[in-house]
Amino acid sequence: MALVPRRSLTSLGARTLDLVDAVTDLVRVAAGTVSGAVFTYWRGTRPKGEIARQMHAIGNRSLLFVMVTLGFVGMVMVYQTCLLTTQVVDGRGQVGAQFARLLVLDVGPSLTAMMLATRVGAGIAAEIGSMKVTEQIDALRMSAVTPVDYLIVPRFFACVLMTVVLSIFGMAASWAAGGLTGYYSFQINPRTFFDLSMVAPAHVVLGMTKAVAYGAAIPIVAGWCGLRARGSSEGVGAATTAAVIGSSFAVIVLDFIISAIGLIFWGAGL
Amino acid sequence: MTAQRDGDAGGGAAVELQGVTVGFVSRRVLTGVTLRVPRGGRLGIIGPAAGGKSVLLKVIAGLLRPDAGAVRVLGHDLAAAREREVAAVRRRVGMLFQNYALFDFLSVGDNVAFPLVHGGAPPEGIEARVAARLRGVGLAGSERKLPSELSGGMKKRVGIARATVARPELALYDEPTAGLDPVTTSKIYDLLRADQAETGGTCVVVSSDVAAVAGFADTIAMLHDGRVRWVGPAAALFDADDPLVRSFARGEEREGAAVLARAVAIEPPGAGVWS
Amino acid sequence: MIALRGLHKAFGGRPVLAGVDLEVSRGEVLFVIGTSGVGKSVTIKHLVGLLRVDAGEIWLDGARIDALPERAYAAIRRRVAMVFQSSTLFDSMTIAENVALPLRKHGRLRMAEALADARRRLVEVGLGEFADRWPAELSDGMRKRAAIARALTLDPEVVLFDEPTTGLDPINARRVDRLIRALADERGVTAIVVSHDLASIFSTADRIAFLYQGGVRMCGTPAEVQASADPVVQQFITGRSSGPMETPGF
Amino acid sequence: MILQRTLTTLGARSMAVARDAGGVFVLLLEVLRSLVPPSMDGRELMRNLYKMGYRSVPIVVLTALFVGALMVVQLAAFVKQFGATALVGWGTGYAVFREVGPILIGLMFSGRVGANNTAELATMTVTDQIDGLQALAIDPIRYLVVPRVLAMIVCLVALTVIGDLVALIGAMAMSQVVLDIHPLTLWYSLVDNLSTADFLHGVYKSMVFGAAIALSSCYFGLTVKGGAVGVGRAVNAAVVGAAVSICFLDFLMTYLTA
Repeated sequence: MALVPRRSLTSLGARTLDLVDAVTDLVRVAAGTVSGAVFTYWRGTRPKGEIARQMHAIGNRSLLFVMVTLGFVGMVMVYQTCLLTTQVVDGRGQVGAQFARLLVLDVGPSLTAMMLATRVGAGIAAEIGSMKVTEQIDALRMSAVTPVDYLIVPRFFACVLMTVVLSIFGMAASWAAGGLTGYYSFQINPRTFFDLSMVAPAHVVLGMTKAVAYGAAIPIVAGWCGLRARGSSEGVGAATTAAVIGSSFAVIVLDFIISAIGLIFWGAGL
Repeated sequence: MTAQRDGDAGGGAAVELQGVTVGFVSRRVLTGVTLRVPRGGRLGIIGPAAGGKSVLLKVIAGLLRPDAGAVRVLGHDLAAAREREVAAVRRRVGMLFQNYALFDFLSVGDNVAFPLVHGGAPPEGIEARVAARLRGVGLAGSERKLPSELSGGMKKRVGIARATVARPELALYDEPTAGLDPVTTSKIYDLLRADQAETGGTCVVVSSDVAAVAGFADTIAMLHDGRVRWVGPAAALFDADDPLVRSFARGEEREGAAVLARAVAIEPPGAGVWS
Repeated sequence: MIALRGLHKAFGGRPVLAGVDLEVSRGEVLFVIGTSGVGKSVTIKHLVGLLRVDAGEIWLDGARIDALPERAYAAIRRRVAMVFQSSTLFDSMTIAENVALPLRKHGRLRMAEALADARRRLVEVGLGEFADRWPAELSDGMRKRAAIARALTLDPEVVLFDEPTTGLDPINARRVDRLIRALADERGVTAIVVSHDLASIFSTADRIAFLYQGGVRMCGTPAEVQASADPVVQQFITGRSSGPMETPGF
Repeated sequence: MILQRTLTTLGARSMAVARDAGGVFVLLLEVLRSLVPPSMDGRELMRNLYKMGYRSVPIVVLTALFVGALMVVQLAAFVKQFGATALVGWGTGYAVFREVGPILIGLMFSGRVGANNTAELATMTVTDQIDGLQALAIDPIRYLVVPRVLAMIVCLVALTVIGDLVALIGAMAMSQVVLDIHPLTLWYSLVDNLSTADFLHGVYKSMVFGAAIALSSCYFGLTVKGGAVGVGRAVNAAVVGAAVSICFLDFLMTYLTA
């Protein structure tokens, strides 16, 4: 009689425990990564040039992807805005400056990071996850090596740096594509379009803060998902999916939080 | 002579397990396992699939902590030790994983050198030791290859080379011959025997190939349902008093069916955080 | 019934099969044996069109089948079933649903009928009480038997087994052996079994083909193989580590 | 020298991209051909609808809520500066319905469902389950791919509609808090300035995105090579392919329908 509620209670309890366990793990990975990066980085015996290799894997191999997608988004945004502004009053002169502001403040870093969350997040989780299920993580521990230090910390450094760099490239691609769209479809003079007068230093600071935060979040979330992979190859697939969703979601939440903080501190000055 | 090394009070035992119990979420994997392996001994662990053999090996390696019971390995209590102390013990233990667990981003040479590099060995001697070890397993000169270029039997031997390069006092082998043909199987066991003769260390082998492991080990333990069902000299295995053990070893159906009449519950796949 | 003539197959320029000739008659249990990586699985995958020959001929009941288009293989695959090394049960279905799938797709049965039929077939392989479990919940031996039950649903004339006992403990291995033997003896099914498990080879085979260095080194009854004077064959069947045999993995 | 090497790399990479794009196109043709006598495994379709649609609702709702609120945060400084409170609803609605909603929900869907689907199919491929299907004389395209493509299109459209509405709720809540604009003001600004066509534009987009995600994820799942590592690589390629095609198709559709 009391079987059903008890069963659902047990399953609820088990789920809560799982969640608590997962969150504890995330905190542990994040703390391990940050402390490994700040305090003990130079003590480890990591293979030489590991950070450079990760920077290549994360940066160079995402460059084309980021520039293409951001370029298309730039085209679409400028196209839409021009359509709108020409409908009401002719505000085409303002479009470029507004676009630059939005690009620096939000769209550049956030969209770049969304793209990196899919590509880099998936890559890191797949790599670490497949190491987990093939017991390579245990093999590391057998040699008294800490997996977080050995695997996540170099990716952390590389990803923070590369997210900032790729954001800048992405912004440039987006801006250029937007300018071309404006010129060919709406006859906006490039000199009018490429106008930085509405970009304040505060915008740059805020945008770059976002890039750094995203760059830090992606490897931590993805590495955490990879280390939690269980079972066989399907476990790796699940970890990869979780990493893509988790790091994309982390990007959106961080964007919201940092934007809100910016709004509170700078207010209408933004 | 070797028994008192490193404050070893275990009376010459390399591994001593006392009432070890391990449970995952809702399922007991090991229940009250008590085992003792003397230094220089060769223990073979057999038993039906998912009977807890690999988990037991990971407990001995200090990769898993038991929920209850005492684990003394090379004189250290691993169940109570802090992670740093366990890591120090692990440096004296070598392990071959079931699917080799070679680092696929490192070359064969770097894989074998890994325990030396991270075990604080002087860098100048490493290259020579790796070359010597690879020669020992019959893979001389393949330092620069990547694991993905090797066949299963070769990967196994690289795994053995990596597990034994630091001359561990305790070597753990998880299914060293699974899926290999009979000739390759006996070549692998020849290799393990030669290694042990050279280092005088202790060996623990988990295998489902009962006949082959019985030919290698001096003592056999059978795990069934997470408990030690039988321990004895390898020679006595096929005539054990316990009918279940005997028929399992011989592959007879009648009593052995009891071993199988038990489904193994594993967590449902894909239960991730976000799904 | 089945004939392979001069089968050649290379992967990435590396020849694996270099002229395999093999004949199998109806109702026979033929074991294809040899070291790991010698091309045993490759050989049988050709029979159901999962791999295509580089050169050579494959005949099934007097019809040549190696050059058929992909669509035409559907008819052959209903007559020739295959049990893979990893049991290839679909993770997203229960055991009974797995077995019911081919019945539903080809037998045009309704779900309920197909499931009932599937349960009956699972009882035959001793898995009656596990019909509603997920594949991940079963042991390797059980999965293997469920995969065999699924392969048998379309009542094939030929069943190909790829290492059916590898990774199984002795009891499960002998169970699978008996199942194969029973198929041949009671239903007249032809079985081609790839294996290097000595115990099952000699307890189950009618005939044994020993594959070595891309060709069939020897083919004969278990007694003939055991009596063979060929040192390579002798080394393999005794499992000695020293001898003339070249093991590519070692 | 460097130029030559760059050109070679670029050439090789464009060849790979062209091959994958061609593969996806061939898969599309095969799917269409499989629809000619319209037969489909109903159970597989229902299973996928449940798994892809129903189970994605929480993450889509969360994302949309944040995105709606974020749109307002972005606009806030601007609105305060010019006092253009009447335009918040219009600006948010226009952006969410036509662009941000379909794109972001599409990307999320690709991350959760597309990636999961690639992983599932890739696992089936590397564990020989696809060979197993063929050995049972069952056509993998008809049995596995067709129901998935259909399910993904239906699910993404439904999720985009849900997401649009939730994003508006997020925007309303945020503008009440930050800008002190009453939700109804926002609502009127929206219905006065936007037409059904704006809403439908996003729905059409999500339909196309759904097909693109489905084809990309099935293609990379079925063509995987090389064990567990290969599965990871396939998932990676599938989400990247889906993201690029979403941005590209978005551009095309915006441009063509203008």
